[in-house]
Amino acid sequence: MAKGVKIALAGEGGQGVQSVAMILTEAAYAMGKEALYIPNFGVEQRGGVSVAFVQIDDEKIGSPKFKTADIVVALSDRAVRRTTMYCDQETLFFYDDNIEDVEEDLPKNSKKVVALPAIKVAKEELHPRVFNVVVMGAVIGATGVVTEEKAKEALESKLGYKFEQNPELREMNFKALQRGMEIVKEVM
Amino acid sequence: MAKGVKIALAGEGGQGVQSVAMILTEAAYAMGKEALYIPNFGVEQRGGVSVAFVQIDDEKIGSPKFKTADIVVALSDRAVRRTTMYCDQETLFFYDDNIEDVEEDLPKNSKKVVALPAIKVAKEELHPRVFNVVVMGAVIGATGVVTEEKAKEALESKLGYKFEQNPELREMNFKALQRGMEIVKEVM
Amino acid sequence: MSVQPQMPKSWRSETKPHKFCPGCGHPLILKALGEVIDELNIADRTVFGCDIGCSLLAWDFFNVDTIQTHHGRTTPVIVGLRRANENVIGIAYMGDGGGYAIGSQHLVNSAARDEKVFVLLANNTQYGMTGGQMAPTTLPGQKTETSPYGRDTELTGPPVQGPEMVAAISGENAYVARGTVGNVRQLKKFIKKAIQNVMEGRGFAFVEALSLCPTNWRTNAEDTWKFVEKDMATYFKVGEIKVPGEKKEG
Amino acid sequence: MSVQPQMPKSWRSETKPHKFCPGCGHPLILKALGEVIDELNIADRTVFGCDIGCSLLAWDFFNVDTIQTHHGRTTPVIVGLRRANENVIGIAYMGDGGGYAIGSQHLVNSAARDEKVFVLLANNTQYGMTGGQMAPTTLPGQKTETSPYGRDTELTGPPVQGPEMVAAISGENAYVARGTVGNVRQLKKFIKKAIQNVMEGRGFAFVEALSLCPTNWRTNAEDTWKFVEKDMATYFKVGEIKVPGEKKEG
Amino acid sequence: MGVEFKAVTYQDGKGIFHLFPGLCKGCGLCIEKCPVDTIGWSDKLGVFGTPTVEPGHGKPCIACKMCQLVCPDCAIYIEKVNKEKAQ
Amino acid sequence: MGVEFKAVTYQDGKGIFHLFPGLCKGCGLCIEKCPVDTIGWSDKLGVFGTPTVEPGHGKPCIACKMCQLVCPDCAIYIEKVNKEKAQ
Amino acid sequence: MTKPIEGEKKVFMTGNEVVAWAALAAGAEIMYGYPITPQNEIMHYWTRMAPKYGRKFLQTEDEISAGFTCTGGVLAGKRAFTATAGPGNTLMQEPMSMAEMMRIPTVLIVCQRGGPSTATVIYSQQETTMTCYGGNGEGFRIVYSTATHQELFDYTIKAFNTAWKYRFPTFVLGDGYQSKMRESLSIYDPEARNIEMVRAEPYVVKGGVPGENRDPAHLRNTYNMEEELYEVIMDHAREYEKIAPEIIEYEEYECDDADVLLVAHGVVSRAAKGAVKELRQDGKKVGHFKPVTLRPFPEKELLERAKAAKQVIVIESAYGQLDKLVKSHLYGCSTPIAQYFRPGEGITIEEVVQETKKYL
Amino acid sequence: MTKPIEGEKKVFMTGNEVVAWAALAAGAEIMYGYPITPQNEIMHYWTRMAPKYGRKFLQTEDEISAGFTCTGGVLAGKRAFTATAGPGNTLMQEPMSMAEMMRIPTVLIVCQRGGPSTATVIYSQQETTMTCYGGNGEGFRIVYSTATHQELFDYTIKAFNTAWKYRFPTFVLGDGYQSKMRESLSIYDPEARNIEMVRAEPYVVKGGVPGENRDPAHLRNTYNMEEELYEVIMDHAREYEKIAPEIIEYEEYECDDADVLLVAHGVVSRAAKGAVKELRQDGKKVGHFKPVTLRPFPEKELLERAKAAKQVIVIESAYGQLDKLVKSHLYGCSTPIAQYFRPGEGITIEEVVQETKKYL
Ligand SMILES: Cc1ncc(C[n+]2csc(CCOP(=O)(O)OP(=O)(O)O)c2C)c(N)n1
Ligand SMILES: Cc1ncc(C[n+]2csc(CCOP(=O)(O)OP(=O)(O)O)c2C)c(N)n1
Ligand code: SF4
Ligand code: SF4
Ligand code: SF4
Ligand code: SF4
Ligand code: SF4
Ligand code: SF4
Ligand SMILES: [Mg+2]
Ligand SMILES: [Mg+2]
Repeated sequence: MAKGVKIALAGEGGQGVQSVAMILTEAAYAMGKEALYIPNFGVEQRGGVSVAFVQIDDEKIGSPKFKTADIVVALSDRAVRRTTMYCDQETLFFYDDNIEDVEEDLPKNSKKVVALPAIKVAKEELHPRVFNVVVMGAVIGATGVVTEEKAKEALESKLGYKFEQNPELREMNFKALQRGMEIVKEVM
Repeated sequence: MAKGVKIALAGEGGQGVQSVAMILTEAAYAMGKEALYIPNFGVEQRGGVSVAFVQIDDEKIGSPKFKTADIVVALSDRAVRRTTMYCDQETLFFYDDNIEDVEEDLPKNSKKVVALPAIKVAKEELHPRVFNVVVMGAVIGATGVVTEEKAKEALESKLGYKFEQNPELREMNFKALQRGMEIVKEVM
Repeated sequence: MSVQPQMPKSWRSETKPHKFCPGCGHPLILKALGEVIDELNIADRTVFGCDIGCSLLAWDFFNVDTIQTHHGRTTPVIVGLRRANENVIGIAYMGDGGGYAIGSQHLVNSAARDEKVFVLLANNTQYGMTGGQMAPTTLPGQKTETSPYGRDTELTGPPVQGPEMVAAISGENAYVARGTVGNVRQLKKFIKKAIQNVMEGRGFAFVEALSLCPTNWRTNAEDTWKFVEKDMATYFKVGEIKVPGEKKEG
Repeated sequence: MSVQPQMPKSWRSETKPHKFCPGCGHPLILKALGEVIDELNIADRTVFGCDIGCSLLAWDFFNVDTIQTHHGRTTPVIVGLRRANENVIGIAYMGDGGGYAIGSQHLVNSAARDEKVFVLLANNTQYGMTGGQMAPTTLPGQKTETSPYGRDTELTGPPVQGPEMVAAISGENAYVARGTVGNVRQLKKFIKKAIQNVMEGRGFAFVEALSLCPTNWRTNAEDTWKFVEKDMATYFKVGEIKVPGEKKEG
Repeated sequence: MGVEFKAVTYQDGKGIFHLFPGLCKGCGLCIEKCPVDTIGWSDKLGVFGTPTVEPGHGKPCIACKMCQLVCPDCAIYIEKVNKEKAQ
Repeated sequence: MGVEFKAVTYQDGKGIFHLFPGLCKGCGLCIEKCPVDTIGWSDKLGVFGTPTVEPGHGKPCIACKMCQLVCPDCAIYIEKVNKEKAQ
Repeated sequence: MTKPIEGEKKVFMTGNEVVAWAALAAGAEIMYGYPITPQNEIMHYWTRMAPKYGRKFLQTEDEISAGFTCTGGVLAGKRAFTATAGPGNTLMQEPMSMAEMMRIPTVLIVCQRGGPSTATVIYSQQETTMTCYGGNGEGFRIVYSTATHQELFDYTIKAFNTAWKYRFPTFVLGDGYQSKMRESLSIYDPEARNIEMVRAEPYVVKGGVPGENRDPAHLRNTYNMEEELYEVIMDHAREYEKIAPEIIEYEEYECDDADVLLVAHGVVSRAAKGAVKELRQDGKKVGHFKPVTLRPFPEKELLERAKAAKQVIVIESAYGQLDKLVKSHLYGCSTPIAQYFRPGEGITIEEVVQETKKYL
Repeated sequence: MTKPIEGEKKVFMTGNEVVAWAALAAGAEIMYGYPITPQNEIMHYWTRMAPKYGRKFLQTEDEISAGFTCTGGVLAGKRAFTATAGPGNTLMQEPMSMAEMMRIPTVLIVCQRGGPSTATVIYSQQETTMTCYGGNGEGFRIVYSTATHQELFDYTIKAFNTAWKYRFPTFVLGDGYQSKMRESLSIYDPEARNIEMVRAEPYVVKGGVPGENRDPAHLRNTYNMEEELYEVIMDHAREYEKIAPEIIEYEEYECDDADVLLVAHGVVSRAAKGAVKELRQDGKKVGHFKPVTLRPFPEKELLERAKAAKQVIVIESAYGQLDKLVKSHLYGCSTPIAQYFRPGEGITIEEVVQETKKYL
């Protein structure tokens, strides 16, 4: 069996990790793969770190959560601290290079720890709002779980109503996706 | 072991069968015997047939209810119908001879079915109110489970406050007890 | 057929005499209710719900479909039924314990949601079925099995004003009144208006009826009437409290 | 020590920033409450109970003994505590769902029994913690997760008038008021009088505070204020409703 | 449909007083409410073996039907004498 | 006892405006309530990584303390200039 | 009015959405509910979709009321349902005990969360005992435990049919993971699959005038004498036991020659199945038995497998709730039973593999 | 203030009266309650007697409130208790699940009545499962099942001590027969028997100013992450299992050489004992095992007896509630277990004799 991919995405409430998880799994589903996505949630409506657990596979997926991920993406200092528990020596750990004072907290034993310039790229080249799409691009670039095309379709189906009103937005999102795929190649 | 006595008493709400059960068991307890008394009760506060299950023994008593009684006393037509279920071939069945239209419903297989003139005696010789004490006398007369003396003491302790106000009442109750013991001898 | 008792047609004679104690107020309320059901000719689409409390003794009382529910839960059962079938005239019948204590969240929220059901509550100032404990409606100083030295309002508050509370929480389409078995004709009028309020889909309806419980009050007939007409009347004001678009009678 | 935030002394700084959302009304109410606790100097004998609802996020909020209970059950826990120890100043803090829906029987019966406890209720017109469902207090036409097409008062009644209901059911020693986070100074005054009412053993105390929930209202700061000060104010009248032996402010 | 109850019928003043012993539980509520105090205890026993009631203990019945109204068991039926039919 | 929070201090009109970024969640409630509209968004980020606030965006502060009063997070402390002490 | 689902459709959605669609497809006419995480979105989807198909909704004041209003809806002859979790499920036991006594075919979707008490809003299998045997009764209930979104859909539809066919309160036992996760499944119009939809019938107001041309319905749950009650309960017991074989469902995975038998229900069975898959690749004789119905329990079927195995391991996100069920139903079997309990916590394939290896 | 009981006293009274006296003797300071048959007279006696000894009473609006006010009383550091039955016990599960989670030593007297639902007000053993395992929890509770008035008195006193010693909610499981019947027993001042009375302590308002000279008490039952909850529950589980051997109680009657072992609890064990007595007179090797604690269950002790026997018979006034307990705890034993179930009905010596003879 082709071993599936397990991804844990974590960030602050507004950083859009749940949207990334959703679009990724929608894209995988559209490709005929099996996908399972479960958000973490607690009693607070806002304030906690938001984590998304994503699995994509060719076969039916087993338990919805997992002990350790193939890829962990952490987008804030708290997210870094929260997600090291999902790492082992097989894990690829991404975090944004904009996050300060987390050197101490980065996973010690994981396969690779990669600082992504996602915030920077989004801010400088595009718009801070599409930061999460850059991240998604990076994940896709690193894993190839979904094709760029299907990711675009999923973006379209999720944000299409916004794209209608503002076609520039479509451009910007697609660009963000591409740039994400590129930067991950650069830094790895 | 001396087999204990099982008694089921049944009547209409106002007929005082629970008082009889209480006084009987109090008397037995005072004599150092083991006694257990449990009333039946349902959802209605009034209206149902009132049944008292009494056991008196030299040893600790087992289950609080029993399938069949040694003595059943039924004081109304509904009580007769309700209590035949507690009879077997060992059962002595008492009912008041004043009850009409129950010939059909009397237990067929019990050891003996005895019509007691308790209502008549109470009405004609004493006062309708002490009807239940006549019945109690009859039970004592038939079984000897408690002595007349202890029964009187139990009556005293239960009704003493009334006897204080009206000493004639004491006389009447004691008389009723005696007459009960007598009539049971006469009819059996 | 020889001369027969003047029972409401909706009373089920096969189950009479009923299961209530001698002198109980419940059947007086149910007589008024039965007559209203007859007059409005709604036996075929009425569902009568009775609570646990002495009201349960009415589980086979009427020639009307009847659901005997749990203590305090008659209101939601009838509400659920009426929501599912709007043709039904749903009547939830209960005691003061069922309505104001254990079922009070259902009473106030059904009133607040303006459910189209009629809640009829017999106030006998205590818990009849369980043998006479204190209820929210117990009068100051009244002795019950759980206020053996008399209700102390310092410790347990004053008697609950149920219809007044329902009036405060319900919308303007609700009908709210307090009647008494001491005035059965008036009580019947209130019940009729209440049922009409739900029949016409106008809004929630609530009638509290001051009732009798000689068994637990340990009263003779004279004192029974006295208790409801004097003692209870001091604390519970009889009359209409809320009448959609109409002047109240009080 | 450098300049520090002006938190009430009874706030526990170790647990700040607190767990409420940005712009939430709960902490505004708790600021008023904290200042009153400071002013009355009662932190040592106050027990703060918080419900399930966003109020639970205050379980470690104060330097005051705190019990986080079940949804709707804070009132009975605090009542039970106060009955067992009359020296305690018991505060039951909850949302509109906890107080008017699932816990309404406790609220009305505690009020009716004149329990010497203070119930403080944050009305944010919906169920905040569970993500914004309809509550008894939801405004007509307001969209929530379970009234996605706007609350239809025909189907679900008008918004519940909680303090008015409590006033109707409570005795004359109860203190009842409605404040708003739009007027924190007044709210604080109401809270103080409420606590004094129970401190002095006079009677029950209830304050509803109109609150903010930008997260579920999906409002920006401007609309948040507008919703509480315009929309909510239309249905919920701010002021004192019952003041033992005193003129009300309203 | 339904069951039949046997009545004991009394005439008193303007009223024909039908009492159904199979229904009367002897609560006495009617006695207290009769404006002319004509109702009193009877020797006849009711359904619970307790005394039933009868008219004729006070001033003549005025057929006001108050007793019928307040009887929780529908054990009384009052007919007005002038409306009387042969039974 | 307790923890310490770092303030960013601004002076504007009659007010010394202490803002605690470790407490400010960027809700904006204070902005709306300032009678002179002096409060606006700052570049400095708060505890949730969202912008905090600062004075100086409108008419000068009148030290009415409204912003302090309505801040759900006690993230603002206003001192009056004339009461100012050296810190 | 068009059908909510025409034919068959592949979708990717959350479990709560699945339940709402299934209830619509099953012809549920009214939902009663009170918010609680992780059940909320069932109501959210229902309130959005139901009006389009003439279905109704009532949000009640608490779960007690949600349960009792639901019995009212059923008594009116409607396919009525409710959904809850955790402390809400605890409260729901009062109305469900009435439904059990009066044979009212309510349908209740349980989305288990952590326990006891408020605990967490997330996930657990700690409502197993309560859902099967809660209240002051004997557990004459039907409980389907689901593991996948497909099962959630299938058994939610089935629950309505089972309930109305046998007239015992029927439960779909899910959990917070299933509620909140997204995965793919096929949703369908049951008719398109020739599923027989059992007719709902009113218990009251059935036409005609009571006392004139029909007897009134006099429904009760209270009896005066213990003998009466005994007869009622024994009637229910006999009927329950009679129909149990028709209702029982279970799933076996690689059980045929299994030396180690993993028993798990609900979402945990996915981890068990995954572990078996993995261990079988290593040539280990491991199998998985999943009871789908926890009430009635597939006793005979499990017994056969357990007897043939050398070791049984009960795996659950609770502290022995399934374990008690298994042990009491397997009494007499001598195969040792080991336990892997993670109360309130998810269980992964990795853990199960690791745990199972201890017995290989 | 004088003591409610000086020294020791022989009395003849109802079980409800026994409980009220026992609570007084145990130093219970406050009772919270809501009326329900057959429990009422506990409150009636308590309200009459309590004021004489400075004890308090609160009648609440329902059992949910009785349970939660009771937790409040306990948190105030008082020996507080409540009593209920049937549907009231069902409702009580919500507060008891909180007590379980927060380790609040409430004492609850259960006077079992018929079930499910309202059923009867009389008697049954149908609240066994619920009292042991009710609510959305794991049953970390202590349950004493009593058979005689003497036990009712002894274990009501003990319940307060066990509760406060171990801080798990503690239950005395009686029934309507015990509530309403009169028999003789000795009541006593526990001190006169040198029974150690475990001190109650406040959880809140313990003196001092929180935040100044002590930490505030921050008591909660809600957790944000499943890992946190798991740890809390496992802590409780470990502690519960550690103390279980100290708590377990049972009674054996003629078990030594018994071929047929009658297992019964509560009042039914009297019939079992009576039957053994009778059958032993006929020379039959019959014995009776009575678990006094149903939670924790005397598993090892029963297992030993059951293994030695040729036949076990579980006898109960319920439809398999004790049976499930027995079977799950005896798993692995191969002695056949037969059942005699009389849900909601009393069981007499005669019946047990007759039933037992089938296996002799
Ligand atoms: C949940 C529950 N709690 C308690 C009871 C016991 N109970 C039965 S009737 C009743 C009181 C009834 O009083 P009320 O509602 O005033 O009716 P009444 O009998 O006075 O007419 C109680 C407490 C019950 N059946 N169920
Ligand atoms: C018995 C029970 N039912 C439902 C819930 C789920 N629940 C948690 S918080 C909440 C609503 C809270 O709303 P409200 O009381 O208004 O407080 P808010 O969050 O709006 O401040 C609900 C329904 C629960 N925890 N327990
Ligand atoms: S106990 Fe009271 S309320 Fe109940 S039936 Fe008897 S008189 Fe009526
Ligand atoms: S959801 Fe609403 S009420 Fe709850 S913390 Fe957030 S803003 Fe406040
Ligand atoms: S009809 Fe009137 S006057 Fe005649 S007996 Fe009845 S109450 Fe008395
Ligand atoms: S009121 Fe009715 S039941 Fe009572 S005594 Fe009079 S006739 Fe008989
Ligand atoms: S009100 Fe407070 S938290 Fe909100 S933006 Fe202003 S300073 Fe920040
Ligand atoms: S003190 Fe007043 S004027 Fe100054 S910034 Fe704050 S709100 Fe504005
Ligand atoms: Mg009452
Ligand atoms: Mg709210």
